[in-house]
Amino acid sequence: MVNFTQITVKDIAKEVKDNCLLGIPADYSGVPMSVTIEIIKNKTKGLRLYCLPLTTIQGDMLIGSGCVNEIETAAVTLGEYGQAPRFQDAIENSKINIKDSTCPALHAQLQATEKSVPFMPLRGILGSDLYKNRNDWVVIDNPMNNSNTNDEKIVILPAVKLDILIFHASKADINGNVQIGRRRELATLAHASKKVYVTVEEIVDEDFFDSELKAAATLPSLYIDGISLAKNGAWPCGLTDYYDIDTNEMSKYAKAAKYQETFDEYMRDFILQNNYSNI
Amino acid sequence: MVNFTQITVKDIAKEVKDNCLLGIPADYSGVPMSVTIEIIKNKTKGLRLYCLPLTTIQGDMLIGSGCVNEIETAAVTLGEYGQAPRFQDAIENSKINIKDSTCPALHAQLQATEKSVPFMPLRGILGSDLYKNRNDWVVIDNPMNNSNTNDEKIVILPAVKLDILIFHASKADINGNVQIGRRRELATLAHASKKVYVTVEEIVDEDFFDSELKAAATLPSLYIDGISLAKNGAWPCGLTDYYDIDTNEMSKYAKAAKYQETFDEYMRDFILQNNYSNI
Amino acid sequence: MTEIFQSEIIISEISNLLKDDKHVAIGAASPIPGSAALLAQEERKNTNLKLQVTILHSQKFNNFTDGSRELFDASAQGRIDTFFLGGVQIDGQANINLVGTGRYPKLDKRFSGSFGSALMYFVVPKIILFREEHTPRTLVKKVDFISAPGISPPNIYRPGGPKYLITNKALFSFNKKKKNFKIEKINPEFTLDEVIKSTGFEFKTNKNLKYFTMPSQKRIDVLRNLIAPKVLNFYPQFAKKLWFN
Amino acid sequence: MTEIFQSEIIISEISNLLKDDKHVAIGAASPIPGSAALLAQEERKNTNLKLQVTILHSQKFNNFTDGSRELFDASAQGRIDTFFLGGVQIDGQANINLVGTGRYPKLDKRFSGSFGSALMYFVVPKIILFREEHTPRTLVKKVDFISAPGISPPNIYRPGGPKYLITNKALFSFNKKKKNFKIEKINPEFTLDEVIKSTGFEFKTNKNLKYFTMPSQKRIDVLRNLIAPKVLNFYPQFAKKLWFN
Repeated sequence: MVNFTQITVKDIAKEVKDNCLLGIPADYSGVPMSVTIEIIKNKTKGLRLYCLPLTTIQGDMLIGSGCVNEIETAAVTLGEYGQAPRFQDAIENSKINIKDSTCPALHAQLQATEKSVPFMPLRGILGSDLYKNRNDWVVIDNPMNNSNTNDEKIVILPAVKLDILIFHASKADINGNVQIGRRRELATLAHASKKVYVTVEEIVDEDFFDSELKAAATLPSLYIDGISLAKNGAWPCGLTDYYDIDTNEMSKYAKAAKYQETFDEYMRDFILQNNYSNI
Repeated sequence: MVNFTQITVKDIAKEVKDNCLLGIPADYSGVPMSVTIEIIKNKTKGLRLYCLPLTTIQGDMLIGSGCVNEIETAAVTLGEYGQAPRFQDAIENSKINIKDSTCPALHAQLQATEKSVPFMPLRGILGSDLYKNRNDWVVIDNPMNNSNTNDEKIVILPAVKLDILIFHASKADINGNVQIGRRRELATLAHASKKVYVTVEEIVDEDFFDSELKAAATLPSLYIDGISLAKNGAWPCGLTDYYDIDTNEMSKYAKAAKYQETFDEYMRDFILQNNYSNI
Repeated sequence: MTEIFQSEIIISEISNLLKDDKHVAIGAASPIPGSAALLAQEERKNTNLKLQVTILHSQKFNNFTDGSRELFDASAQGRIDTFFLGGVQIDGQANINLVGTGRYPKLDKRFSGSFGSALMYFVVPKIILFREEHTPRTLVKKVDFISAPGISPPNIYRPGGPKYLITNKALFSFNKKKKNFKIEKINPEFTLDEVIKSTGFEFKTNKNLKYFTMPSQKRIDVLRNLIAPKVLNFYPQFAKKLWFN
Repeated sequence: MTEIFQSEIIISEISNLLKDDKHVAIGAASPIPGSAALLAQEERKNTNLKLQVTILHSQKFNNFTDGSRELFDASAQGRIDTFFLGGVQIDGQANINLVGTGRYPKLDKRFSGSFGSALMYFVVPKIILFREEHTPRTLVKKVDFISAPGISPPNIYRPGGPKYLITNKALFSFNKKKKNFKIEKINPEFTLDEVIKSTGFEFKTNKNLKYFTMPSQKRIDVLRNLIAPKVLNFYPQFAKKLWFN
């Protein structure tokens, strides 16, 4: 029926090797929760998370489950459900390393890789303690004469290439193209990743490139290494046009994650009664 | 009927002031030919054309009509219809200045403005005579340690902000959002322009943001200063999903443009019997 | 007259600060600023000066189509007039701390992180600092960690910066040259002395000190009937607690 | 056997050069390379090694969705295996000139311009230089203007570069270390001496010099029946002249 080899959520989780640099989409970009559970079940270790630009429950769960060694992010939060407790605990007790960043820097570092240039300049940042704690960021004198700011100092950020990106999306077509809509940060993430895996709600019997409108909303298959069907694959996070965030489950998680013991208990249940099909 | 003030093609042409830096879309991005004719009728002078990344009949006509002082481009060509004769003549006889460039540099200079950074790095270019003739391009030592190339030299390009961008598109909605489909270079152009005017084939009675799919193909009204209806506004160039390039007219132009006299004659007719409505 | 909630008064005050704006953007976790912006938009609907409101966490009120970097790009281009930033701590030089308290990186109490503040604070002309809690714990002499600095030397590109700070007790303006806050309005439930005692930094007082303006019944009606249902869509927890419980 | 056109033989030869590729991209004004890539794609349709072909000037064969910069970004990312470049002049060190002849900037004869060559030539692993006209005017000792250099010093990032040069008279390979071309195949209508005389630069000859391979009848059928109609869509002038007149 489809012109590509469909894989499973478990197959995708197996591609997430210990110590790899894993791309993490924001809560609005399609959080691959079904794969996250499998990664946790695999007891994957030493992950380095690169968030574009933040993470919510996905990052907090991975951290609480001991899968994470380092995180580069502009924020970890449960949004309306409060702070991210396992993240807080991990930082306050030095269990993981953190590269504190700011949203546009996380974008720019991937855009550098997208263009295969070694660095990107970015304004702002100077005077922030973020800069003091990043030895991979460099300040230079603006070498251009086109600035109105005399003797301008500007930060340059290194290109970052991800080992692997996983995200959840609404639809794939029969040729393995994926609909991302306005979530164009997923294109930047994919362009900057060595491997890209996607879970989708459905695979539809058409080619998105047959319509100019649909083509415009598509991440082409040429950037994608594998696709798995995963109904409710973002749950308890939401997915545009499919389902809203599950407020009950999020409240339940936020409460449980306050302590490691109650988190562990929650995770045991969560893994057992998970809501995803097509694993 | 619409929630924005519709203007005319003549109104748009009046916004193109003598000596301004004008953004020129490629032949596949929606060439605003109806406005181009009005610019020529206005005898606008001293234009500096910034092509992303090339121009065909639009640039050649403007040059042949004496409207242009300088052009920054990766190419001027009539494609399958041969070289661009008025451009060739202008260069061979030093009638205009040229900043010879290469496609990715023209993109990167606008992306710098899009991010409000003073410059963008770009690989390649070194060893090319393009570099020798650009005193706005600078070579630096790569300040990052993340490159596998020892003592790497890299070119940095200045941010370029356009005074005005004009392009032709298929549809605007009632709130002045414009459908650009996959032609995302138009978004980069718009983000990097002080003023943006668009001609469209039709204005449709809907809001593109009511559909996630249509939203993904949209340039939002917040970047747009004025919209005019112009049926066949790209003619004799083509417009995706609307009409193909007019091969007869292009052949006729290519032949006429060989000499200034025959070009002038052609232009007199072209202006008189122009095929655009809603001027 | 119906009872007016504290949050509604602050929404109303913030709304007044947006009066000359063309485009206000609302970032993560900002239900009160979001409500204020939508209120201002609604009240200007039939005037010549329309207000564009972009709420990042909403589908409907987000007119960006270039992915999540567009907010930062558009702001850097100068297309956003007002943006809101909060802070675990805010100090007298308008430095903000979104990262945590204690000694970085092993903090006593870690918070979410700096979000886009380290660029937005530099490029958006009118940054409104908003923190409901007004205590010596939140408004401090010196922040423990600078997520984004309140002021910058002249060799740093900085068209933007702090203009106001609003809390549940007072509204301050920030003077870039003098590098200090001045109190402009006070919540009538507090005295100036109480505000001074709950503020960890020194600020300039104001001879013309005004009280927070009570929103008119008309404004409250607009807020509750037209704005609240919109807010429910993208800040459900907040809206339910304030208006729909 | 039906008459086989010169252009079809070159299409067939180019098609053979693409055999291990996964993704071939075709830029502006390249009908012969475009036809060759579509031919290779068709012939591999039922194998495990599918060929992706991106033709920029086509709607249907363009799978990019990030605007016209995506070709350059994807190439710089190493995702394009083969790209084609032409040249008003090509010299013995594989420097190419797309700008014009004479002394820049006031040239004797101006051509279109350098297009994306100044990046593509550096980053795409297999660049095939293609110029039908094989005369001392096109293949020169030294180009008048270097749009993109054939070789670069070690401190320049350069994973890509010239691999082949094909004309209507011969196929050459390029040796990056020795910085020279070697002839690999010759059009049977010409002698090696004739090729030497029509080439403005010195090249290495080849003991195993082969002739251009005549395409099989099957390949010609595929080309004329399946590929030609596709090409008509995006290179109408070329396709009409060759196949539909």
